[in-house]
Amino acid sequence: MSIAHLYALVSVGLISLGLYALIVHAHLLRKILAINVMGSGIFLLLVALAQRTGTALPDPVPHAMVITGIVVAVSATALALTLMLKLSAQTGCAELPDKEDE
Amino acid sequence: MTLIDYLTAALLLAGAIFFFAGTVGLLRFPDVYTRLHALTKADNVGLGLMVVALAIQAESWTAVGKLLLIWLLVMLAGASVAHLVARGALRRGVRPWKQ
Amino acid sequence: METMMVAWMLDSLLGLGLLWLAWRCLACPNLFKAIVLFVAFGLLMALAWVRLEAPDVALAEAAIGAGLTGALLMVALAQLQSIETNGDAAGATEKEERGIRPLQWLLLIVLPLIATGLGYIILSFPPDAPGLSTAVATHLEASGVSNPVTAVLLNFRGYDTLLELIVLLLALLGVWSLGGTVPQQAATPAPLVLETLTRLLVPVLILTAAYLLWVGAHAPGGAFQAGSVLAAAGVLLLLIGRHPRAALMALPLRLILVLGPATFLVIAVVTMLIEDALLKLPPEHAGKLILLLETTAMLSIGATLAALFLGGRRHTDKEHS
Amino acid sequence: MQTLYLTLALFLLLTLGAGMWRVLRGPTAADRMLAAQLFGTTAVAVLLLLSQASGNAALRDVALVFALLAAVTAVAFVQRAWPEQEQPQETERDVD
Repeated sequence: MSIAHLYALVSVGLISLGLYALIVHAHLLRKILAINVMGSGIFLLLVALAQRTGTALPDPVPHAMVITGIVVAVSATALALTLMLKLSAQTGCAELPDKEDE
Repeated sequence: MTLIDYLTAALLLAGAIFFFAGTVGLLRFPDVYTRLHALTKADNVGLGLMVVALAIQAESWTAVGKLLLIWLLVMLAGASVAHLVARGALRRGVRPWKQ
Repeated sequence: METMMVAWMLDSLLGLGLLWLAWRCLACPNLFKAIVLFVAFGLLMALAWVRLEAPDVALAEAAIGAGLTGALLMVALAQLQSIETNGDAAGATEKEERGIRPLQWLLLIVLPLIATGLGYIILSFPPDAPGLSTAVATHLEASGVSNPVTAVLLNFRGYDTLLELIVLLLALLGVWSLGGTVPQQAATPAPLVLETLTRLLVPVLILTAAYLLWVGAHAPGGAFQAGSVLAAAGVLLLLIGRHPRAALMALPLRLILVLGPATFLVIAVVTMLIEDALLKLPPEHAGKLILLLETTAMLSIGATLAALFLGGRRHTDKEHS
Repeated sequence: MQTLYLTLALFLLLTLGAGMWRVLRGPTAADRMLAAQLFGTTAVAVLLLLSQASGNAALRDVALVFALLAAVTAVAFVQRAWPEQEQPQETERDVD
């Protein structure tokens, strides 16, 4: 075990938590948060694995990918929030219809 | 450890105590206003002591300047937010706690 | 040795804290609380990047996580609640959870299996894998900058950044094409303290953005971090009710929005013609070209993120006003 | 000295965890926001300590960005997301 492995395992936990919440919760804002947690988990995995270079300097390529990823994630979140608001303005409800309930 | 190091350690510990006190206050005080009071101690004094401690270890004057700038900015933000939250809470009729 | 142990405890605590925050954020019934927990989660993420020796990523996370994400989510929640009070349906409150459904049982069985598998795979990775770090290090000399992450972003894999800028633009077009979602509640006039705070902070934010852009050549920093800091300045101004004049929202804003991608495209085409490869910057001019690309990208990123925060085109829409 | 820096960073992280209780309990939205504000300050202190421990001066820039943006979320809350009547929010079912 090294620090890289520790954080990589944490990232697996984050991805699982995010995936579970994404599927289980009906409220769209919660789903958006879940996707963000999942995304953070994936970024953490990339950066953690980038540390295993054996030298003092970690691999810069995953770092660059994660930086673009963070900015893309926030803009995707903004788009998702707008979609959610549009939906709830039209249907009065920020949840997807749940078939099981009907 | 040199004398400077001991001084740094003492100041850092004092700063940590203020952070601890701030957290205890945040947890134990009875209402928003008193919690604000506890919070700003950590902002101003806790971080301030730590900044001073690290500044005497800093490698250059620009580093000292940056540390002081960070402290000033945190104080500015902390003071403004404390004022805004207290004002908002009063306007919304949150009663200050009385014995 | 003691240092190692304390470092291990620090990392373990950070990892556990991240997992716990993510769990509470996704499981607690109150949405406002979930958002505050998510902001705290972002803070801890930034600390995790620092522990993983990724200060560039930590800067980006600090700028986005502390500034934009929280503000975006807060405002969205407030708008949801205003929809709820205007309409009759429950927009902002979650329905009560109804027991554990079959799907959840299935997930609770399958997900741990997947997680265990993933964990096993990760632990079986070789402890050392140089990846592309040696390739980057050997070509760093010719890239025009000495920060490897900036070299990757703007030179070696410049096409990533080009496409990323276009994705940002597409997200904004998506938001705009949805139009205004809810009538913006008239912003309460900002208290004097807030005005003063903004007046003090905005110039410092702009200076910091310029500083981050400049140090990006040799130290952590660069266009993305600087752009996010600029966007935070814009968000602050929007929050205290300083909307840009309609005249500025039309053509000038659009020009700034496309400035970054357009510069990138022009340089891509020119390098294609001269060097026969997309975005292969000639080493003798690479430093200057990267500075040009970063400056324009910073302006576009800042403007796009602030415009995303502003949301639909209520302020320019003639037919709705 | 390095051990001291890291130990203090660990200690601050622990106080941060304790402060989380206030976010969970509320009772009002303002209380939660205050706790988040304290987290920001604590994170700045942790970053400065880590910067000193690792000798990486660039981490001070991260702390600087945190300090600058500490107010943005709180301002968004005060200006937009604070409900007009502050009802003590939901009774806490998930105290843990």
